[in-house]
Formats: sequence, structure tokens, C-alpha cells
Amino acid sequence: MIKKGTLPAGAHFLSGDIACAEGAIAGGCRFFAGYPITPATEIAEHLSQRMPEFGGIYIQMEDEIASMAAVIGASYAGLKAMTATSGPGFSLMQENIGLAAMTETPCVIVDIMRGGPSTGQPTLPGQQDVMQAKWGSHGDYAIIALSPSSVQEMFSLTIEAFNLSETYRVPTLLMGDEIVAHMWEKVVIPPASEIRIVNRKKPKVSPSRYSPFMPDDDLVPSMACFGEGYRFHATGLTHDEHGYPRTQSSEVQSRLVRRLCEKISTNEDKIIKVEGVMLEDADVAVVAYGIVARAALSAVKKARETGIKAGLLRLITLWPFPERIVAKVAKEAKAIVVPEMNCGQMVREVERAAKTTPVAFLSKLGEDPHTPKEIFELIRRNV
Amino acid sequence: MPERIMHPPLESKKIKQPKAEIHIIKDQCKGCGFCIRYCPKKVLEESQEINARGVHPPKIVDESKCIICGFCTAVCPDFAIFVFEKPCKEECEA
Amino acid sequence: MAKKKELEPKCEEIRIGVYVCHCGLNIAGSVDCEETAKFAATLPHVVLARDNRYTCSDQGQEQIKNDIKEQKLNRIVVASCSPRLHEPTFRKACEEAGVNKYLFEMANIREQCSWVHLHDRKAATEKAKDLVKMAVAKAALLQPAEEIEVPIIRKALIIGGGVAGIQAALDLADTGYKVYLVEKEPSIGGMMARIDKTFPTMDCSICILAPKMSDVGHHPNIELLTQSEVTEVKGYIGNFHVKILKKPRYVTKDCSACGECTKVCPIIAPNEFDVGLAIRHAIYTPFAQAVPSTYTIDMNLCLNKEGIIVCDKCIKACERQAINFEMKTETVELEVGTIIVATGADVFDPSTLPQYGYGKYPNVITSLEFERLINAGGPSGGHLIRPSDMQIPKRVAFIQCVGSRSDRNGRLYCSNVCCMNTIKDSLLIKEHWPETEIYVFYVDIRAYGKGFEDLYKRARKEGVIFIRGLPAEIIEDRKTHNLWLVGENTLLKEMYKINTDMAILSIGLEPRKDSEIIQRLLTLSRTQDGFFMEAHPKLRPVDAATGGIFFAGCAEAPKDIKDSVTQASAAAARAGILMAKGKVTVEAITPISYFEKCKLCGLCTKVCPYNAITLNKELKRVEIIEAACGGCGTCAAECSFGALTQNHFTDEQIIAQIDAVTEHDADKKIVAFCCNWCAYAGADFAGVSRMQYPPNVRIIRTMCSGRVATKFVERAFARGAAAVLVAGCHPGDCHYINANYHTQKRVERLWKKMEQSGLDKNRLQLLWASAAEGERFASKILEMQAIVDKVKPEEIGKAKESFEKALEGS
Amino acid sequence: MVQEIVHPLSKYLRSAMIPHIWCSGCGNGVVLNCFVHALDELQKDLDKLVVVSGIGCIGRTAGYTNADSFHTTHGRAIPFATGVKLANPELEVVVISGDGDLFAIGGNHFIHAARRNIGIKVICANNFNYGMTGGQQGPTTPLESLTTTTPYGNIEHPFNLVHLAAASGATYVARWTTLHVRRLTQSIKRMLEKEGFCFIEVVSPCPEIFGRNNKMRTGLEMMDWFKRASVIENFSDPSKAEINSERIVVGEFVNIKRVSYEKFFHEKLAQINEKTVEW
Repeated sequence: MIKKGTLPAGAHFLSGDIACAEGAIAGGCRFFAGYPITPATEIAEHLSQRMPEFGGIYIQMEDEIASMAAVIGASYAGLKAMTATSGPGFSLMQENIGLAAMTETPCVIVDIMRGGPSTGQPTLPGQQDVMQAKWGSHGDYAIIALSPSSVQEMFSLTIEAFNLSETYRVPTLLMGDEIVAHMWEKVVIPPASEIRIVNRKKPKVSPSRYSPFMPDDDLVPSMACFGEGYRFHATGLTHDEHGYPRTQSSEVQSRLVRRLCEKISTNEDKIIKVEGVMLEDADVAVVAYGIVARAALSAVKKARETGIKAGLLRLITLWPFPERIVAKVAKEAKAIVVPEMNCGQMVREVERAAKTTPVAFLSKLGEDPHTPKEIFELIRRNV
Repeated sequence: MPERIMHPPLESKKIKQPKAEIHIIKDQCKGCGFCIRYCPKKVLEESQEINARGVHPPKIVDESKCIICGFCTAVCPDFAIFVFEKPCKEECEA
Repeated sequence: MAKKKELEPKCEEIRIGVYVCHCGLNIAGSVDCEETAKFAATLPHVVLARDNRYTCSDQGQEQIKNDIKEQKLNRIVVASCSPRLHEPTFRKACEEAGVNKYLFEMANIREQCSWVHLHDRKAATEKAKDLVKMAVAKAALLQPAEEIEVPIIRKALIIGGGVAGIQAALDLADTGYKVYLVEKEPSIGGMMARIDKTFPTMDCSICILAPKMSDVGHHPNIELLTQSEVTEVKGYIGNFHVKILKKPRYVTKDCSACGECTKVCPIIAPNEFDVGLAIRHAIYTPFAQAVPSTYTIDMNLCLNKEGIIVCDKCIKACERQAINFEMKTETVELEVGTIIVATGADVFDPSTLPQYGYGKYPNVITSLEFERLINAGGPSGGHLIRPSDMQIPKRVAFIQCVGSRSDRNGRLYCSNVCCMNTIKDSLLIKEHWPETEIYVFYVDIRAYGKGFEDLYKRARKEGVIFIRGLPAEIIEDRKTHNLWLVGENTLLKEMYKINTDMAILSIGLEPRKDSEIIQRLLTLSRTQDGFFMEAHPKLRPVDAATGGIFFAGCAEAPKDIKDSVTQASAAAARAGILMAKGKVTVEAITPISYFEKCKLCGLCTKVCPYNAITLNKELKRVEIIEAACGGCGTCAAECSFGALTQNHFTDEQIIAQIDAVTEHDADKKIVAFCCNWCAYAGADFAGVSRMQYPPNVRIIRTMCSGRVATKFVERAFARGAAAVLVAGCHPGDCHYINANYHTQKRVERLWKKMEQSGLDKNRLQLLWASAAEGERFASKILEMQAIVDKVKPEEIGKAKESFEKALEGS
Repeated sequence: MVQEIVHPLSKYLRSAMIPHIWCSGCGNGVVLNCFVHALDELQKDLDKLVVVSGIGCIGRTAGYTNADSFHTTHGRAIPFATGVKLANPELEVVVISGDGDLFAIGGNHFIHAARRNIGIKVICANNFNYGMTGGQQGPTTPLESLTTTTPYGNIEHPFNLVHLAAASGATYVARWTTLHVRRLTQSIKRMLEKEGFCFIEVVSPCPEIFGRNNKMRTGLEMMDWFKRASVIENFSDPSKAEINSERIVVGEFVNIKRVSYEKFFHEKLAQINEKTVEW
């Protein structure tokens, strides 16, 4: 007999992908559209079984382009919607991620990063998509991207991703990697009552007075859904507050695009999440995210044993980039160390924020992620 | 039936066709001419005047010929023409 | 099809018996029958010759049978009336006595001799002898034959859905045969549906017709095809292949006849059913009781005629969604065994008679328009009102014989129904408005039928004024639109000038304008007045000359409802008989082929009107489909190698007849070749009508003038005949579709030849004469007699030389 | 007087956006007109209607209809509509877009939506070329036609859209021209009453671009072509439904019953609820 309903509170032994799927359900997701791709496939597989138990929709589309489009459609129809993919599919989704940003569609995109470029290394981890997450679609816009470094976080950050996307009407990305996705470990599921769920804010005005893209003070417009009688229009074209195309107006263009970016930047403090370990007196601060952060933590501990004042800044929110936090850490530390499973992507942001403080970078491609030893060596060399 | 018809119908004077009321929103017309060409009773023709969009909107030649089939309303791409049936007196029954 | 039995040629001695009939005094009155019989006895192969009063009587027939037994006769010749009348009788007698019926021959010494030479006993007797001699000569060469049997399809086609067609359809369907009823109009019912009351009983016409109409609509054995026309008829008795063009109704069977569509249809037109006195819409049903009740769309009027739905008012109004503008014209193909022609008649158009001012004066109407006006369901709700002011007239005039009984003003014949119809109408007026003054202007009142006279008397008693003498003209008072009728009362020998409020023209019936089409499709013939001609006016009054085809109603002649229904039942019975039999025998007059002579030129296959001959290239021979063969013999006439001849009309037999004629006094004689259906029948008709013409003509009967080979004509001249006549049906009326076109070609070829060899081509005459044109035949003979009188011996000699080749092979 | 009385269909249109951007003689307006006519005749609840369109001239239709509407990226109208329909099966979801959008860049989505039998209704205005970008060759451009990218005549074989739709499993397939406004409206009504994936192709004049390049400079000339060449052959074999200068085969080609994806899905849900128990 198949068990249904949300997982009971307490400890569970899950893989990252399954934890992510369960997180989605716990976070209120009731629509999943996707396309099989390693190493994200298990999310789809698990949801194909679990979604119906909650009356939710699972559908496998003909490709990632369609998946992303369907997610936007479902979101406009009033459901919390998500898709999950990996590099190649993530690339295909970019155009419609742009559409989601333009039409301010709450939705979650899970990208389980693998070795790129192109088909690359489907079964090995990577962190090569983090810049694409920010800049992937054409034009200026803002999104939110989170980076889980444990199976536990694959669960909790998925919920968080939905909350953020609903709060700010913005596509939110969960940038996992092959290891956190396929790794099995203990996950503690909190009681449903303790799980915080945020839903998009509904219009308070009558349909006749409703403008779908008229922002409130937080720069985020309230959102009506199809079939609620508001009869509104949305388009990927530059549009005014009524949602009507204004393709010739520079004024409307700058007003719209700036707001799309500012509704995130002005709310940074509410959005951004980091974890600091032993940073107070740290001479060397390691800045890391995802699976790499776990190696970094043991490296830092080993350094402290050997008397080196090392600390760790783990980025949970990649975008918007926690610039001020990094700057503060950099000001107090003598050096910063950044290990990444790419040729150097987030390190550029760190350098920008660190200003005068020297930043050392340790790149790792293919094979396994950085070992604690490798990161420890880097810390030692930079004391 | 083969025989030739020589007498007009007895009711011919009584027969009243419903009266049409044709409305043309001139400035919404783009002058495609569909309504004029396909009017089965040739009620419309191109006018000489030039509207806000710089085209000749249709004008009514003979409203009494209109039998309110509504094809002009249905075929107009610009929602610029429509026909109503004039609220008619009791005796107008065909 | 029954297999043809092989008959070994009878090589035993030929023993001919000749019987010369007195037919009371019909023949004996102007022909010396004894002498003729004596003469017959002298002819070769004749072992016995008798004359008796009535050969066709039972004694006469018994005599023949006994003689056959006792005298071992194996050929019989009867000289009496036309074979078209009694050949079947005598053939039967022969068969009963064991002589194959194809060994019987007849000499027509009544219709074509005694009756047409009443006052010249000597010449008539000479002619009778010649005719007997010809018959004997042919008889000697007769061969026995077996008739093949063709199965009959047990389905009937009825063309025309008037009361006649309806009655015939119901009778046949009730008998259990499948019936296809084809009607041009959207509804069956025809003329009767439009009439208010019927005479003499005064029943409500539609009330008694409607039940029959709906019976047709619901009958499991009847398939009703309305808005349909016959476009092609192929085949032969028992096996007709018919093509029918079925026009789309644009309304499906789902129609509940609620009439909502009509209410919204913006198109208005005069309703033909009411002769335009009421209006209808583009989507309509002609009248309330129409069958089928399904509405129909008149595409000539509908705004959607160009294939684009411009107006969709009816579609929207139709709850049943029964309107379908995608319907297309379809061709229905049927296989039927019998066909009944019930196409009805048209009414005379009085606007061609200016003196009555119909169409000019609003208050001059036709009797048909009157029927609609007086009809409760009609445009005026049964109120007789005059169109000019919608007032009920106080004085009404009926004018009779409008279009009838006058060659100047319409048709020569009496339309049969108008008198009684007017009497009925006058009584209807009296019934509603007793005060009305009614005048009936007539030529003769014909109240010949059951209960008619009573009705006539009643009308007189009710005060209807009958005035003998039609008005010379009607003059209208411009202001009042009243009418002055001016004419002579031929009883009182005085002029009258009568003022009325309204005049009703009692219009006659005439053949339908489309009769010609039906005639062509079914290869029928028509009488001079244009109605279809029956096979025999007395004995086969509902049969067409073409086998398997029958007539019902006014298509054959003007008649009232009772007669139409009677004739319809008769036609149904006749068709039923054929279909009950299930098979029909084809006369053994089909071609025979002598393969060894055939040069495979294929000419025969080209001239055959029935495509019954095909060329088999492998087997190097022509193949003959006897069931399809109509028996015209054109193929035999066309074959110049003698590879084809026609059973029972073989070259030898015909040549024997020619030789018999030309043996003595050829230079005084006319050799005439007449086709069985028109010319020969016409000659018979001349006899029946006792038309007198010169006695020097000798008629040789062929089934079709197409059988007349050039060599026959040439031989006649070669043997010194003074003149030759080739006579057949009018072009287009040919009983064998188009066989007589080949007749014409051949005669023209001969004329050329005669001119080239310096002969007077007038000695060869070509005549088109229908079975009704006895007159035409007689006058042709008179005309030719003049030629015969003028022709000089040297000319005869010249002809003999130039045609002597034709003598070879005898 | 005249101006005061409003067009009987105005309540179905977003007055703020009318008049529309389309050229004189363009068929898109006729398609929109027939669509709203059908809505009116069916008295459709506009609150439960979603109109989705892609990119191209006709893509503006979504904006002109006074219902919930979405103007997606190029080619993605169908998958977007799929998401909407599955998320809320109560909604009537209609995709109105062009031949290039639906069958070139969006072709894959079309055949799969038809295969799945998602209950969305698709109307394609086929104008034989890419009008908005200036008249380039497209998936329906007839052989030998001239376009800005086939200056020597088109050498690509065009799609037969009704055949494609029928073969892909659509439950209702029809083709009309913009001259067949009554039949088109009727068809749209039928389609809106049906369950499952439905498709109507509307052969539509593009006089300014396609017409100009192919000797039909006005909408009237193109409509006359439709009138001359159209033959109605209902339920004939869609594979033989050609479109060329002599012959445009129009009519209803498919009208079958087939359980829709969403219906199927909810039947499954019921079974699942029986088979499973709470933790």
C-alpha cells in the first residue's frame, strides 16, 4: 500500500532529489512540469508519484522550453508551480525564465548542476551555471537563486524558494549540484505547523479597478489569477501597469525594467541568507556555497586546530549577491579564499565586494569536489 | 410549376419587411471594402470622404434595401459597421 | 436468360396454307375474297387455300389447326387485317397446332387494301392478290425460331407525383413491388393538391388527396425522390437502367416542419403553388400538407447562392439544426423493370389571347387562380375577391374553351375537364354568395360523365346563366376595373354586352413543355396534339409502344381526377402483370451472323442503337447480345458483305417480297418499305379512317426503316418498279432510338447515285409519318401516283440497267 | 446618433486596445470577429475564458479579447495554455495564433498537445508567411510563392495543417477561409462545446505582405481567390485537403469523441485515492 500525505515529522533518510520533491510538496507546490535529465530526473519521478496524492499535477512535457512555459501558465492559473532540470535543459528554459521575470510569475526552477558546457558530464557535479542563473536570459531583470549544500537544505530551501517567489512575484532558482541531489542522508522534517508558507498577495480592489502590474510600496504588484473575474492581460512585451503593450514608450520601458530589478535589490535584506562560522576573529575567510562549503567547513576547523584563525562564509543566497556581507567580512579579514567547481564565477563577485582584500581562488573541474585538505592548504598558504 | 405568374401577390401591399438601421463607425474603418463587396443587396458603396485613417469608409446607398442579414457586421475586420432592426410597428409582419 | 434451343433447319417439303378473311364485309365489301383464295391456291408451295368470314373467330382458328394436322401444313398465311392487330392471335393458334409461330405470315388486305380502296373492287382485288403473293413468297422462306427469355427486375419507376403517379405508386407498392416515385417539385400532389373541390361530388380536393400523399410518404415499398428529374434511361423492357438527377433540398430529414425558418427568411417571392397570389420565402414548403413535409431552400432566391453563407437567419432559427448548405446535387442510379409515365399536363397560358386582356386587366383571372382564391387554405382564406380592390364581386363571368377547341386560339382538342370544373366553380360561388350573378359563356357544355348532368342541372336551377357564344373581347372600365364582355349569343343570334366585376378564364390543358425530353429518354411517340401515344387506342390504352412502359393521367390525354386514378390503377396492373411474370420473351427478330463472310469492319457495332453488337478481335467475330438487341435490323442493312441478317426479316425474305411485287406490271407499282411503329401504323390508321388513296402501292413491313438496305431499293428499281417509298418515324421519334438516321443517310446516298446515273430521284421518296399521320401517308401515295404516271418506259429501262448489279445472288 | 450606439460585440473587446494594429484587408480582424461572435452566440462566461496567443500579427488577439489573456513568447502559446488548462480545468482555454508561431517554432508543442488531447482549443490564422517581420517564407508558404526570403519562388513543401492536426490526434479539425464567416463561427462554436484538443485553420488574407508579393494587392483580391477556389468537402480525407491557386478544400474534417487528458487525469486521481492510505 502506498502511503500518502506529507511526510510525518521526524528523521527520514532521503536523497537530495527526493528531499527537494518533498520540500516542494510541503511548500505548497501543486504543479510540476519537466523533462527527464540527469541528475534531476529523480525529482520528476518522485513527484509523478506524489503529486497526484495531493491532487496536484505532474506532467512530462515535450522539452524544457514547454516545461517552463507550462509552469508559467499553471502559476497564472493559481497554482504554485515548479520545474527541475540540469544544464542543457536550463539553457533551453532561459527564454521563458525571462518571460516569467517580465510577467512577474511566481515559480521555482530547480537546476541540478553537472559538468558542462553542452552535454558535458551528466553524472558529475559542477557549479558552472551560477552566472547563467543570473544572466541567462536576455535583457535586464532580477531573479533569486539559492544554493543548498545538504539534503536537509534541498528540503528546506525548496520551501524557501516558493516563499520567496510568491512574495516577490519572481522566478526563484534552486541551484543544487549532482552531489547534494544524489546524496542520501538524514533529513529532519519539522511538523507541518512549523513550516512557514507564504502565498502571493491577492488584489484588494474590484476587477474594474485592478491593474495587474501596479506595484505596492514594496514594488511588488498584487496578483490576480485567471478565472477569478479580473480579466486582465499579460504580455512579454514591454507593458504598462494595465498589462497593455507599450512597445514605443522609452518612459514605460525604463520604469518597468528598473522596477523589475529594484523590487529585488531594495528587499535584499529580507531575501539574503548566509551562514557564518568563526568569522569574528578570522584572518582568512573562506567564501563557499553548495557541496563545496561542506569541505570548506572541515578545512576551517582543521586550520583552527593548527592555530590558524580561519572562518567560513557560506552563501545560501547566491542571487541577489550578498555584497555588503562579503564586504564586511573582507574588511575584517586579511585574506579571502574562494573554492568553486568552475573556472571562477562567484569569485568575481567576491573580488568586487572584497575591494583591497586579496582573494585567492581554487578551481576544480570534473572528478570529485575539493577535499578539506586542498582547501586547508589554500588557507595555510594565504595566512 | 409551369404556369406563368401574371398577378401580384394579394398581400403585396401589406407585406412589410423589418426596417434596418445601419451604423458605420467611420473612423474605425480601414477601407478594406469587404462589407461593400459582399453585401447581397448592394446597400453600401465607397464614400468620397476621407476618414481619420485616410481611407474612404462605406456609405449607405439605400437603407431600405437592407434585409439585415448582418454579413457586413460579421465580416468587418474592424468592428466598424453593424446593423440593427428598427423597433417596428405592429403591422410590419412579413 | 433462357438458352436458345438449337433448331435443325426443316428440310422437309414446304406446305403452305392460305386463309383469306372476309372480315364480314370489311374486306369482302371491296375485295373478291374467293378469287383471291383461288389465286393463292396457284402459288408455289401452297397446298391449301380457303376463304372464310372471320378467320380470327374460334371456328376460323379451329379450321387452321385442323388443316395443320390433316394437311400437314408447316407454313400458314392469313390475309386479313393488320398484323399489328391479330398476328398474336394467329401465331398462338399455330403454336397450339404445333407449328412454330415464326412460320406464320400475314397479308394486310383490310387496313391497307379494302378500307382504302372502297370503290375500286377490281384494283383492290388485284392488290389483295399481290399482297397474298408477297406473303406466300416470304412464308416459303420463313424459319422457325425460339424466343429467348429475359428476367424482369421487380421494381417500378413512376415519373410524376400527381394523383395519377400517387395512385399507381400505392397500387404497385401495396402489391409488394418496390416503387421509385420521381417528382420534379418539392412536394407530390400535383394539380389536384391545388384544386379546391372536385366535381361532381364536391369533395374537398386536398382532404381526400392528403391521406394518399402521406401514405406514399410512409410506405415501406415506396422511395420518394422529390426535386428530381430523369436524365437517362438505358436498357429494355424488364431491365431499365435509369439515371436521376436529385437536386439538393438544403434541409435534412431532421426538419420538423415547425416553420421558424420561414419566419426569419428575409427573401420574399410569389408562391408558385398559389399561382403567385400568395408569397413564400426562399426557405419554404409549398403548402401545408406537402409530402415530404421537409422544408426546402430555393437556391435561386437564397442569399447564399454563391456558396458563401451570407445570411444565416434560418440556420440560427432551426432548433433541429436541419439546415445544411453543403448539400449537393446527386445522381441516383436505379435498376427497374417497368416505368409508368405520369407526368401530367400544363395549363394553357391565356396571356397569348389579347382579346381577353389576361395579365392586363387585374380582374381577369384563370380558373386555376380561382381555385386558389376560393380555397380556404389559399391566399384570400377562401374569399373570392377581385385583385383590383379586394372586394367580393357581385357579377362573375366564366369564359369556356380558353385555349381549347380552336386552332386559332390555342389547341384543337377539347380539354375535357373545363366544362364541369366551371359548373362546379359556379356552384361554389352560389354556395358562399348566393346573390352573385354568374354568367357562363360556352361553345358546348359537355357533361357526359357519371353525375355530371345532375350537377349541370343544379347549376341552372341555382340561376347560373349559360350563354352560348364566347365573348369576342373583354373591355375594362379604367376607373372601376369592371369588365365589359362583348360577343354574340349564337342561340338567340343577337349581340350581347355584359358588364361584370370579374372574369374567370376556363383554361384548357396542354402537353407539358418538357414532354419532348421524356419522349426522347423513353423513345415514345406522341399524337398530333402532343400527348403521349398509347400502343393501341382501344386494346392497349395504357401501354406505350415501347415494352415495359405505361401511361397514367393527363400525360396521355386531358382527363379528370377519376379517369386519372382509373388509368393509374390500370397502368399499375399492367406493370404488375409483367413483374409478376418475372420474365419477358424477346421476339426472335435479332440478327444472325455468318462469320465466314464477316470482314470485321465493325460498321454494325457502330450503327447499333443498343450497343448490342461487339467486335471480338481474338475470336475474329462479332458477338450479339440478344437481350439488349431492340430488333431494328439496322446492322443487317448496314452490312455490305451479307455477313449479318435479321431473323424473320432476312434479306432473302424481303427480296422474295420485292420480287413478288415486281413480277407483273412493276412499272405501274410503288414498292413501299414501312416501319412497323410509325409508317406502317400510319398506313393502318389511314385504313381505319377510310382515307382513300391510289391502289398501286405495295407495302413491305420492316420493324424499322433502318432495316431497309440500299440493295432492296436498288433491286426494286432493277426489277422495273416505277417508284419506291421508304417510310419511317419522324427523326427523334424513332422507336429504336436513332436507327432512322441511318435510313436517311442511305436514301440520300441512293439519291446521289440516281442523279449520277441520270435518273429522276423523285422516283425514290422518303417519308416521315407517325402512327397518327394516316393523312400524311395517304397524300404521299397520291403525290407519288403522279410520279408513277409520268415515268416513261425508257426511264424504267435506264434504272434497270444502272441497278442490274442488285439482281445478282438471286 | 451613430457614434452613441455601441457595437453589439463591444463588450467582448478591450475598448482601450481597439482599433487594432492590423492592416487594411488583413483577415485577423475577421478571425477575431468570428471568435467573439461565437462567444456571443454561446453566451460564454468571459470570467472563465482564457485567450492565449504567441508572437506574430494575430498574436495581438489575446490583448483584444476582454477576458483573461496572455501573450507568450514565440511559439510557446500551446505549452503555456497546457499549464493553464491542467492547473484549472474549469477554464476555457483558447489559443489563437499564426501558422509560423504554431507550426514552425511551435510545431513540436502542437503535435504533442494534440497527442495528449489536452482540452485546449487552437485557432490558427494561416496567412502563408511571416507578416509581422515583413513577409518571410514559412511552414505554410505554398510552393513557388514569392516571399522576401524566397525571391526565386518557394522550394519547400508546405504543411497541410488539417492533415497534421488529424494525424496528431485532434478530436475536432476544420478549415475555413475568412470569407466563410458563418461556417467559421459555427465551427468555433462546435469546437468550444467539445472535449479534448480541437483545431481550426483559417485561411486568411495578408494583402500588404504576402498578397503584394503574389499579385493580390488587396484583401478583396485575396478574398476573391478564396471565393473562386474554395470547395466544401466535409469529412473528406484531410490528407487530400489541398490549398493552391485553383483549389482550397475547406470544411470539417474530424469530429470524434476521445477522452481528454484532464478528464483521464482526474479519473486516475480517484483510483489513486482508493489505493493509498495516510501515513
